[in-house]
Amino acid sequence: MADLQTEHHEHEPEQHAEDHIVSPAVYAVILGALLIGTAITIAASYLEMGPWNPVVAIAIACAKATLVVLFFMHIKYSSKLMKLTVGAGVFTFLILVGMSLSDYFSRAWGQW
Amino acid sequence: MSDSHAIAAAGEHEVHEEHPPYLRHHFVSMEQQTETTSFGMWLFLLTEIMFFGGLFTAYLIYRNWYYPAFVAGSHQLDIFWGSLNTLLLICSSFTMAMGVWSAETKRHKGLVWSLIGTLILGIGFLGIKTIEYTEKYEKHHIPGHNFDWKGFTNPTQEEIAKGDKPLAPDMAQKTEVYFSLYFAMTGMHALHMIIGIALLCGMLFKALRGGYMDGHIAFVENFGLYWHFVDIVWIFLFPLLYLISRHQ
Amino acid sequence: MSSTILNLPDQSTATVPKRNYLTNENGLMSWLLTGDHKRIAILYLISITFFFFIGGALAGLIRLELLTPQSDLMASDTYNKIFTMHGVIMVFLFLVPSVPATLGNFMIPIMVGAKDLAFPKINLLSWYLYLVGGGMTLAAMITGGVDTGWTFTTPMSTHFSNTNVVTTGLAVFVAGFSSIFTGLNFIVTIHRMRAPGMTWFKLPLFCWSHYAASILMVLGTPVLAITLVLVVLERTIGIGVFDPTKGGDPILFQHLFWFYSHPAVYIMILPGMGVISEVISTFARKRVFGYTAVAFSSVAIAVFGFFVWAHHMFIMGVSNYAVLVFSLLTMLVAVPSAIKIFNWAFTLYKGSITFETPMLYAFGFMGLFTIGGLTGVFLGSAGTDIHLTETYFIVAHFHFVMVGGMLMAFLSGVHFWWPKMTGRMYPEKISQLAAVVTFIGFNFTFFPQFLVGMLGMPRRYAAYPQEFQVLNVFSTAGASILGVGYLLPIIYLLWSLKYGAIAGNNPWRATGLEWQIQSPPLTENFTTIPIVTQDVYDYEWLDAQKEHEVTHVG
Amino acid sequence: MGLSPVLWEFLVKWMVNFAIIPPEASRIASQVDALLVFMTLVSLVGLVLVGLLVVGFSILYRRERNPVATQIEGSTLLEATWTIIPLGLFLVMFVWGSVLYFRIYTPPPNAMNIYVVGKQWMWKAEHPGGQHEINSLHVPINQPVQLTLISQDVFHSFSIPAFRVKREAIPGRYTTVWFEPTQIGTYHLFCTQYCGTSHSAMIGEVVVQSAEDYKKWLNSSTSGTSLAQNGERLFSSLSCNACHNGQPDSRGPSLANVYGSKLTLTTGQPVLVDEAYLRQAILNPSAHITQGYAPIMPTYQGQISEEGLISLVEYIKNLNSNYRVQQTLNTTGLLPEQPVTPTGKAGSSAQGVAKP
Repeated sequence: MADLQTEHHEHEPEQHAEDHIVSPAVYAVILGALLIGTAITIAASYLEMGPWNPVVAIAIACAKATLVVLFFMHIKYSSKLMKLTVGAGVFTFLILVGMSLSDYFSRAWGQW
Repeated sequence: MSDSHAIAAAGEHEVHEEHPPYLRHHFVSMEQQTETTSFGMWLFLLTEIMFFGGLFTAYLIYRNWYYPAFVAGSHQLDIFWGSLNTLLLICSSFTMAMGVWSAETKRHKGLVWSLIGTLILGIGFLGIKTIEYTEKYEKHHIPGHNFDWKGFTNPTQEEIAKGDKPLAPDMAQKTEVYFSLYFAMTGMHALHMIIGIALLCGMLFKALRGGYMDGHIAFVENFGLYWHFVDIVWIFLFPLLYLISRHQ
Repeated sequence: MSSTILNLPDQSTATVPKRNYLTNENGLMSWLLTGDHKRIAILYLISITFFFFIGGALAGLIRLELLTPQSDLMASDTYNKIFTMHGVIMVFLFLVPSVPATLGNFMIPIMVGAKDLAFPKINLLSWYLYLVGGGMTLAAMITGGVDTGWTFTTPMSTHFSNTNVVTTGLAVFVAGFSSIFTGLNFIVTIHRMRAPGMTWFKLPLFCWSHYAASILMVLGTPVLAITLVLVVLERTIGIGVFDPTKGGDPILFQHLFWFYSHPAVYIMILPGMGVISEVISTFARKRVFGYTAVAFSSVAIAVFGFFVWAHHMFIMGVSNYAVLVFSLLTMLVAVPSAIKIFNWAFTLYKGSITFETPMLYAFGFMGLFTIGGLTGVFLGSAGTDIHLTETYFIVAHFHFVMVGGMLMAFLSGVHFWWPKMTGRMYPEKISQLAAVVTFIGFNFTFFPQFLVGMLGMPRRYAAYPQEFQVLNVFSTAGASILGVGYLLPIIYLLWSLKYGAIAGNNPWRATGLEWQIQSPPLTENFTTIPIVTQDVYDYEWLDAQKEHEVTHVG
Repeated sequence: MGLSPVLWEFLVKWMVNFAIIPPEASRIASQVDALLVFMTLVSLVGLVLVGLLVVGFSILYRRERNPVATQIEGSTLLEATWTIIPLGLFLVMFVWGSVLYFRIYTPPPNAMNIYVVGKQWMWKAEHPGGQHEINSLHVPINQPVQLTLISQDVFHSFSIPAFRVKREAIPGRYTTVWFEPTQIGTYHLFCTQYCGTSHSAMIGEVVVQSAEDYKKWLNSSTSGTSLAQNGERLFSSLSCNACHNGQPDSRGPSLANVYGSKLTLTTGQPVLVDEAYLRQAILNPSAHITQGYAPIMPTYQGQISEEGLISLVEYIKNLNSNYRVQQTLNTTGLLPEQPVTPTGKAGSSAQGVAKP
């Protein structure tokens, strides 16, 4: 694994997005970050933070997922279309979860 | 998305003359083909996001309704196995990324070893999952006719020492909802792992025979995307299922 | 000036080109293993027609049973199974794939100037999945049927029905993946496979509406899939996600089910709207009025389509505040449809209109879809929804949209592109007759249902109070006319395969890329990849091209 | 060509009974119909407009008359017009419809309550006085009636077209709907949510009677035990009174006057005690523990039928209200006390009905 340098191409990133090769060094850093994230999640779950416990857990999970998407899945180096595609997926997911939950949470409104 | 990929397009004959071996007939250039397949893979991953989305919605609603049951159910899971599995899966994601890199840079040995590593880690994950499922089976925590919630109304001394409180019977019954979701979510995830491992075996077989060294690595790249996606799902499942209120 | 634009080559000399996608290879295997989007489209066309007639026959049985107030033709159990199968087959095996998998599959690659869809093998896989889903549905039907209604309402489907829910649920699951793969293919193709010069705003509106529908297919269908998996698991193993006795919430099933099944309505209607845009433009010889508005209204429908699902649940005990939000959003999603209707109407303005069969169907679509859409507003407004939902009013409403809208659009499209697909023309007079018969039969069948629904007759009733009988008799009488209207095309279209006039490249003198190549097209569609310089719906360019066109007959 | 006699008979029947809408037999019906008429008119105008445009343009610009089309790009002004006008109309319908929705589902405080249990395949109505009916519902005229609906098995939907009201009966949860009948007569009662084999047989009739007739009906169909009395029996046979006895040292909170009050749960969450809360608290007590009490109540899931639950809820609702105390021994006077409505008419008639 000699080639630790990220290979940059002369082309426009838009056009030749797929050609970008991420170096193993980046992958190793991400791996480290993910492992640290896991450790923090586990540690955080043993702390008493009241309503913040799930928030912290989800926030760390989101951060980890973002790292995986950006680097392992090369979205950072991909075209706008790809970024938009991922965004659309997350958006629709949030619609499903958010709007369903809105019904459940608002059912109790006016009941107290 | 620009139209740049096609601007240089010319007549059929011209294209056919310089036809790379893996270029399908309906693409103008290799580059267009690679971009296209990876875009297609991403769209497929979007459907996967929504597929798990239904489960996450259900999870969030019931967690809110039956929080004590979710805490008690979650405490039945072994945090050691869960953490180890997270570790395995993250490492397998790394080895897979290395596999893609090896393929990109045409390192045959690197690719083979990365794939073997990914395979071993993936199988390890499933092995641990089997251990956990077996334990659930023995404890009658698999939802359905054999489900037994009585244990949650009077936890063992050991469990009480760890901070578990006895649940009222009506709440103890709701642990079945927790375990239904646990098995639906981890089961769907494990199913994706099994499919992934099957594909991985095929890919490894081809790599051993010298495949993917000619620059046509779309399959490796797209499988990588799939594998990372499965990893991401687990990144969310782990805190949601294993780490509910561990501080109690 | 003649009253037709039909422009057929000299029949004494013209021939169907020897080399085309149909003759390229022979033998059954060349069809079953084909990667050619045109052949797959034909395979789809045959299979969805098959399922359409099964679904139609079931509809006929339903109408026959409803001729009398008593449940005398069949037991109510049988009736329940029949309307369930009618719904499952028509929704999942006919309407969802109807235009996209046949006409879309055939035309989209050609319209964008590509040789094939992006993933031909996945396209073929999608057809096989469709067949598996269809086969499982038929198997479920033959081995005892299923009686949950196509909505698989829990806990009816999970605990109280003792019919083949599992088989049918899995069938829909499999058919759903067929639809996901079709949609995925379209999105990728439209993004990535456009010919040089084919910018987004030179895409025919048919592509835009398919693009919008595909977004819904890709993002909506998986939610249905997981929901059905949970239903199957609940039924087989006994997990407790939707089961109220175990603490589950049956309303959650409704949320998840309608998250797909409301966008599914747009999956069904959007491609039909695309057909109408093409047809109206062609037969008015005019660019579609407000092209951009029509294009973006398709995308708006797709996006807003995801925000309105709970309007199916107004009386089901969702929160009052959710009702407000979803009702408001429902009103908003009605606007893009209104925009489309007016834009189509104004496309006719200062056009040069002729009335060939596809145009007659398109006019039928506009009228019926307007009624269907406006009655949708009755149901989107929460207060009136209470009275009208779950009655025949809603049955009439969605049949106006689905049958009056989508089926009219489908038939319009089939008649429009038939010469391109087969190289032959169908007999014009009888096809115009069929269009008129269908329109009349349709109104006779479904308009009385609005009235009987307004009076409160509930849907899915095998027996009903005496006073609703007259309107039901009207409806059944209309259905028999409608049946004739649907049988006629099958007969003359099959006849035309052998005896129809030679169509030539561009019988309608339409502007789409698909009309600039030979009919039927070559397997690779284009001899040279086109470089698009003309605008979309550019009739002036077309008229200037006349000479050039003739030289291209393959 | 003579018309067949059967067909003729049909047409005559249809002409004679022709109706676009069912009878307007409730207070809300005419309001719903007003919106329906408005929507129908708007739809007709829209349809006629589209029809005129299509037919008009087809005549004016058919190929014989206009051989060459004039290419028009579009018109922002026109498009804005047909975006904004429909949007405005739809928003009017939205506001109007939402107002109606809230009216239909918000019962007035003086509504009398009747419980309705849906099961495959019948409706069982339970009047507070202990009258049971199957597939029929007797209600007095000019008296707001609230229905508390629940299903024992699958989804059902309680629909009275003549009243323009409809509500799903959901398994495991109370839903409510109300109406005020304004016309004496017999009306259809349907189950509109598909519920299995005999879905279409799950129909019945709603009988709207004058106050006097209703009183007679109440007296003639009483089972001898009111719901609350039945609930009282259950209350003691299930030993509820062992804890919920109102003693200072009791292990459960006192249930007197608990209905309609606002409690704070152990979670700190405030709740309003209504029928749905009472039912939930019996079946899933641990999630409904009043602040200051230990979570020791067992669940009664599976031990009480929906009818039994209704009796218990009705008993607790009326427990230790002054009215109830006075009437303890009276077998039929167990309807909840009706506050007098501003008009004084509706409320007093129901009271009169309730008293023997």
